[in-house]
Amino acid sequence: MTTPRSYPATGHDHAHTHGCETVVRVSCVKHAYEDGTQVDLCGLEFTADKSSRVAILGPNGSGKTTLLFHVLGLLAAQEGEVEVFGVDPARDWAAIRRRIGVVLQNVDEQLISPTVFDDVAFSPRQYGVPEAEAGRLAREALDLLGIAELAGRVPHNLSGGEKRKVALAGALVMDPDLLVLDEPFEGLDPSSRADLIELLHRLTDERGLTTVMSTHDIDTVPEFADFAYVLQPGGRIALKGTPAEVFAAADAMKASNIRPPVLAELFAALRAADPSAPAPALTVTEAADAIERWKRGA
Amino acid sequence: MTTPRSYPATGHDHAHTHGCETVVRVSCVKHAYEDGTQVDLCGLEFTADKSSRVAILGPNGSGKTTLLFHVLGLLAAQEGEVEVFGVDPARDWAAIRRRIGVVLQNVDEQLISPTVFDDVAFSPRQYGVPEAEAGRLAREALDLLGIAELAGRVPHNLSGGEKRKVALAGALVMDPDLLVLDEPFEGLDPSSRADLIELLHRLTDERGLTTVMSTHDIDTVPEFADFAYVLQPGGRIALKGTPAEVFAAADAMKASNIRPPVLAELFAALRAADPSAPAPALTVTEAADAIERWKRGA
Amino acid sequence: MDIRAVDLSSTTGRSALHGAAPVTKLLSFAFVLAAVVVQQNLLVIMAIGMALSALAIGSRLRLGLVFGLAAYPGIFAIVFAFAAAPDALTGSLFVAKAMTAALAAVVLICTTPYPQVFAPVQRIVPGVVGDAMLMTYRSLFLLAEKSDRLRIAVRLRSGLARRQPIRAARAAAAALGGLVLYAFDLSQREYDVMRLRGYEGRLRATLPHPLDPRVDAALIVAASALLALAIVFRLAGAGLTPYSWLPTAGALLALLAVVAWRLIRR
Amino acid sequence: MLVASHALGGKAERTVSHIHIPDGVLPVWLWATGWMAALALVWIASAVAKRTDIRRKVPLLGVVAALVLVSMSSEIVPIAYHVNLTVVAGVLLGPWLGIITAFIVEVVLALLGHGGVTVIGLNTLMIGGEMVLGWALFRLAVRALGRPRVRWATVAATILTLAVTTTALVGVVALAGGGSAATRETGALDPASLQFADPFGGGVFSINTMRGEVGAAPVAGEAPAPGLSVARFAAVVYTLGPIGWLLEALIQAAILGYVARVRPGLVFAGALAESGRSLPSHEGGQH
Ligand SMILES: Nc1ncnc2c1ncn2[C@@H]1O[C@H](COP(=O)(O)OP(=O)(O)OP(=O)(O)O)[C@@H](O)[C@H]1O
Ligand SMILES: Nc1ncnc2c1ncn2[C@@H]1O[C@H](COP(=O)(O)OP(=O)(O)OP(=O)(O)O)[C@@H](O)[C@H]1O
Ligand SMILES: [Mg+2]
Ligand SMILES: [Mg+2]
Repeated sequence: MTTPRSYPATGHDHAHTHGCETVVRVSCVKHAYEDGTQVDLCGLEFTADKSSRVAILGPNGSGKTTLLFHVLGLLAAQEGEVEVFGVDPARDWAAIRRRIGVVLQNVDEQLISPTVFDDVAFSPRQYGVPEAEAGRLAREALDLLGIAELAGRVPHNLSGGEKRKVALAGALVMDPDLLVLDEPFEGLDPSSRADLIELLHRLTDERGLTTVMSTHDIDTVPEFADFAYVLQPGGRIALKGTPAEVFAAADAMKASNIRPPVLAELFAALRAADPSAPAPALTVTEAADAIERWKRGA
Repeated sequence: MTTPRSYPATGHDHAHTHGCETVVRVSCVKHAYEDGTQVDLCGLEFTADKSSRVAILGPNGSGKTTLLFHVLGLLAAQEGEVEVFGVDPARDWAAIRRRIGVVLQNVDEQLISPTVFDDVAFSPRQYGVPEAEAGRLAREALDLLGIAELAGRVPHNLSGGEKRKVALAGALVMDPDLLVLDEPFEGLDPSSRADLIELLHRLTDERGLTTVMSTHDIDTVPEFADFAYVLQPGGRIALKGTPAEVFAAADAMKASNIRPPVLAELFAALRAADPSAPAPALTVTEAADAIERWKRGA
Repeated sequence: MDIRAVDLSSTTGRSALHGAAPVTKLLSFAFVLAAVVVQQNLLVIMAIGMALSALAIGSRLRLGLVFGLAAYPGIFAIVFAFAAAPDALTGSLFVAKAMTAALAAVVLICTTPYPQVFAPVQRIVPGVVGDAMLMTYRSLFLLAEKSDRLRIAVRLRSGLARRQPIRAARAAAAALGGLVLYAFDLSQREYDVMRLRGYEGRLRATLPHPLDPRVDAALIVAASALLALAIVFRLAGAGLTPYSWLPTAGALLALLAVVAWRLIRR
Repeated sequence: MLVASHALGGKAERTVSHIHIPDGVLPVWLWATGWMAALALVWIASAVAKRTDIRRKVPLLGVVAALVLVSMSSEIVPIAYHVNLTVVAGVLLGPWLGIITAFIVEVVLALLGHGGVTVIGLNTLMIGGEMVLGWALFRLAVRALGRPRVRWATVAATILTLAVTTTALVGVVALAGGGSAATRETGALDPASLQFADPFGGGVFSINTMRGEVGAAPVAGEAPAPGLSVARFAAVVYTLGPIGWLLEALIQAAILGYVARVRPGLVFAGALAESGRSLPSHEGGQH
C-alpha cells in the first residue's frame, strides 16, 4: 500500500557498499534463432554486481528475453561469453541453480503443482530437502509475500496478480543470491507493483539479493533500479548507467523507441520553455521538491 | 512514434457532441464462480455512451474481466441486468455480434485461423458475406492497421505487437460500433502503446466507435479515456467520472488500491507543500504549462 | 519438435514447388504414393526416390530435416527387412519403399503449409473433422510452446534430475497434468473467441493461386509419368526387368544435374 | 534384429504408439478395409457430434489432437520417455470425439512421414479403439472404485485397454497372414533380450513380429534372428507386455490424478460436460 516512489534509489551507492563482485557478465553474445532471426547482444558489456538491481529496457523484440535466457543457461552462447557466479550457466547450470531464482514472463507456465503450497515447495522437494524442512521453507516464502492464505488454493484458479506472487514465492523459497525476472510487472495492478518493488528492496537490503529484470514499465525503473541497460532493436546494448543517466540520454532513448518516464518528459518540457528549469528528478517527492525550490528561487 | 500524450482528452465534450445514446449498461450484476468466488458489480451503474472511450480500472481480481465477459455475453447475469445495444448479450448475442469487436487479454489464443488473412476474414465469412466481399473487408482492415504485408503469414511467427494488431484487425473487420478490449497494452513497449492509442483515437473520431477497455496502465488513461470507472476488490463500482475527476478522488482511489498517475501524484505533492499550486493536469504538455504559469504568476 | 521446422520450411520457402497449387501437389503426391505401392522393382523405386530427392534439393529444402524425417520409417523397415525378407534384394525393396513413400510425404509437407494441405482435404471430409483439422494446426503451436515453457520451468526450478527418476517422473506428470489443463482452458477460450466472432461452422483456409501454372502442369505430368512407369513395370513383370536400370539412370542424371545447378547457383 | 533397431533408434525415443508398417507392404485388402472402416466410423462420429453445439467441440477436438501429437513428439521432462495420452484423451473426449481425434492425429503423423499413408485407417482404428476402450473402462472403474481412487481406476483402465488393443494387434498380424510385419511399441521392454531397459536412460523399444512373405521363399537362414510366429509374438507380448502397460498406466494415472484434483468435473464428467460459461440456448438461427 505504501508507495515507495520516494525510496532512495541512488544508484552507485548501493553497489559500492556491498563491494563490486560481479555476479552476471554477458559479453557480446550473439544468437541466431532457427528461423534466422539474429540477436547480437553486443555494444556494451552487460554486468550485474552483487546486491545491485539491474533493469533491462528495450522495445519489443529487442532481445531482453534472449539476454535473460542466456543468463539462465537456457540458450547457449553461440558466440561471446556468459558468466554467472563465475561459471557458464549453459554448461554448469547444476552448479549454480540453487543460487538463482527465476520468474519468467508468463507465470501461468511456471506453476506446475496442483496446489499453491506444493508449488512453492516444489524446488526444495526436488533438491531432496527433507519434507518437514521443505514445508517450513515454503511457508516462510508464502509469508514473505503475504499470501499464506492462498496455500491450499489451486494455482490455475488464481487471478493473474496472485499467480505472480505464487511464482515469486517459488523463486524465493531457496533463498537465492540472484533473482532473474522477465517483465515482472506485467498484469499487476499499480499497488501490487509497488508492493513488489518494496519487497525486492527489502530482500536486497536484508539478504544482499542481486536482481536482474527486464521491463517495459519505464516509470518504475527510477524507483527500482540501481542500473539500467538499454537495448536497441537487434539487440545492441546501447546505453548503461543509473536511471537518471540513462533517461537523460534522450537521443539514445529515441533510437531504442523508448519514451522516457513521465517526469523526465515533464522536466524536458519545462526546460524547453525555460532554460532555468531544474535538472530532472525521477521520483515524485524529488520532483516536487525541485519544482518548489525552482519556484521559490525564481 | 508520435507521442499523443498531448492529445486533447477532454472528457465529456466528446460524448456530448455525439449525443448520449447509451450503448452499454451494466446494473448491479452479481456473479458467483463455480469455486465460490463472488464478484458483485454493484455500487454505481456502469454505462458507456455512444462514441465515448471508457476505461475500467481496478486492482487484480476486482472483476474487470468478469464485467467485460458479461458485456460480451460470455457470462450470463445471475442477478442484475446487462444491456448492450438494448438487448441482453448473454441471451441475444447473435442479434448484436456484428456490431461488436473484441480483443481479449491473451491475443495469441485469439488468432484461431491458420493464416493472418484467414483470421481477419473469419467473421465476415462466418456471417455469410460473399467471399470476394469478405476478402475486401479483410484487406481493408489490414490496411487500417498498416499490416497489409502480414496477410500471408502464419500467426505463430509474428511478434507480440504484430499479433495484437492482427487481433485488432479481426475485431475491426466488420466495422463495429463497439470495441471491447481487455488490457490491450499488456506487453507492448511504450511506443507501440502510443501507436495503439493514436489508432483508437482516429477510429473514434472517424467512425464514432465506442470503446470499453480494462487496463492497469494508469498513465495512459488520461490520454485515452473520456470516462473511467474504478472497481474495488470484490467488484464494487466505486467511482466514475472523467480521468481528472477520478484521479482527484484520492481516498476512493486508495480504497481501490490504485495509485494515481505520476502527474496526479506530483500535483498532490506540490499542493501539500504549497496550497497555491495549480490544479492537477494529466498530460505532460498541460502539466508543464500549468507549472510554468504558476511559477510566472508567483 | 520437427513440426515447427517443417512449418518454417513450408511457410517461408520461395521455390517453384512452394508456389505450386496445393491441389496439384496433393494429386501428384497421390500418384507417387500409388507408384510406390504398386511397384516391386527396387531400381524403379530408387528412381522415384532419386526424383523426389532432386525435387527436395532443387526446392532448397533443409536436407537434414527432409531426409531425417524420411529415414525414420526406414528404421522400422530395416527391422522388418532383417526378419522377414527372404533375400537382401527384397529387404532393400522394403526399405526403399518405406523411405520413398515417406520422402514423398515429407517433400509435400515441407513445401505446402499445413493449412493448405488440409484445405482441399477439408472440403471432402465432414465439417467437424475439417474444422478440427485446421484448429489442430494453431493449437499445435500453442501447445508446443506451452510444453517447451513447462519444460523450461521444470528445469529452472529443479535442474535436470536424471539421477532421481522418481522425482523427475513426478515433475513430468505434474507438467503434463498442467499441459492437459492448459489445453482444456485453451479450448474454452478458443470457444469463447469463436462464439464472439460468430462461428457458424466451417473454418476456411484460403487456397493460394499457383504462381506459375506451368510448374503445376509439369508436376502433374511428371507424377503421372512415374505412376505409368510403375504400372508398366509391374504389369510387364519379368519382361522389362533387364531394362530397369534405365529409369534409375535417368533419375540419377536428373539428380546430379540438380545438385550441380544448386552448387553453381547457391 | 531388435538390437539393430535399438542401435538405430537414437530417434526411436520419439516414436509413437501405432503400427509402423511401411507403405506398400501390407496386403491391399487389409489396409483398404482399415481405411474404409475408419472413414465410416469418422463419418458416423461426426454426424453424432453435430447433433449438439459444435462450436464447443471444434476447438476441443483441435486442442486435444494437438495435445496428443505434442505429448507424442516431445519429452516434457528429460527422462527419455514420451507418453501416449490415448486414455487421457479418451476420458476427456468420450468415444465419438475420440475417434475423430485419432483420425486427425494419424493423418498429421502420416504427413510427417511417421507412419504410412496407407495404414492411416488401421492406425485410426487402433488409437481410436484405445481411446474408446480407455474411456469406457475408466468410467466403469471409477464407478466401481469410487472417485477418490481415480489413480487406481486409471491404472486398471489403462492396463486393460492396452491388453485388449495388443490382442487386436495380434489379430491384425494374424490377419495379415504372415505377409506382413507389425511393429508396435509397448513401453520400455525389449522382447529380444527379454530385458527391461532403464526407461530413464535409453529409449523406447519395439516389439516386432515377422514371418516369411506369402509366396516368397522361406526366411533365409542367415537372417540374424529367426522370424517370430504369431504365436510366439503373442507369447512374448502377453508375458512381458504388462510391464510396459504398467509404466504407461502409472504415468496416465498421475496425469488424471492431477487433473482430477484441480478440475474434478473434467475427469469425471468429460470436457464437454463442464461449463463455467453461459450457454446461450437459442442462437444460430438468427438470420
Ligand atoms: N524462439 C524464437 N524463434 C525465433 N525467433 C525468436 C524466438 N524468440 C525470440 N525470437 C526473436 O528474437 C528477437 C528478440 O526476442 P526477445 O524475445 O528476446 O525480445 P524481447 O526484448 O524480450 O521482446 P518483448 O519485449 O516483446 O518481450 C525478436 O526479433 C524475436 O522475434
Ligand atoms: N474461472 C474462474 N473461476 C473461479 N474464480 C474466478 C474465475 N475467473 C475469475 N475468478 C475470480 O473472480 C475474481 C475477479 O476476476 P477477474 O478476472 O474479473 O479480475 P480482473 O479485475 O480482471 O483481474 P486482473 O487485473 O488480474 O485481470 C477474482 O477473485 C478471480 O480469482
Ligand atoms: Mg521478452
Ligand atoms: Mg482481467
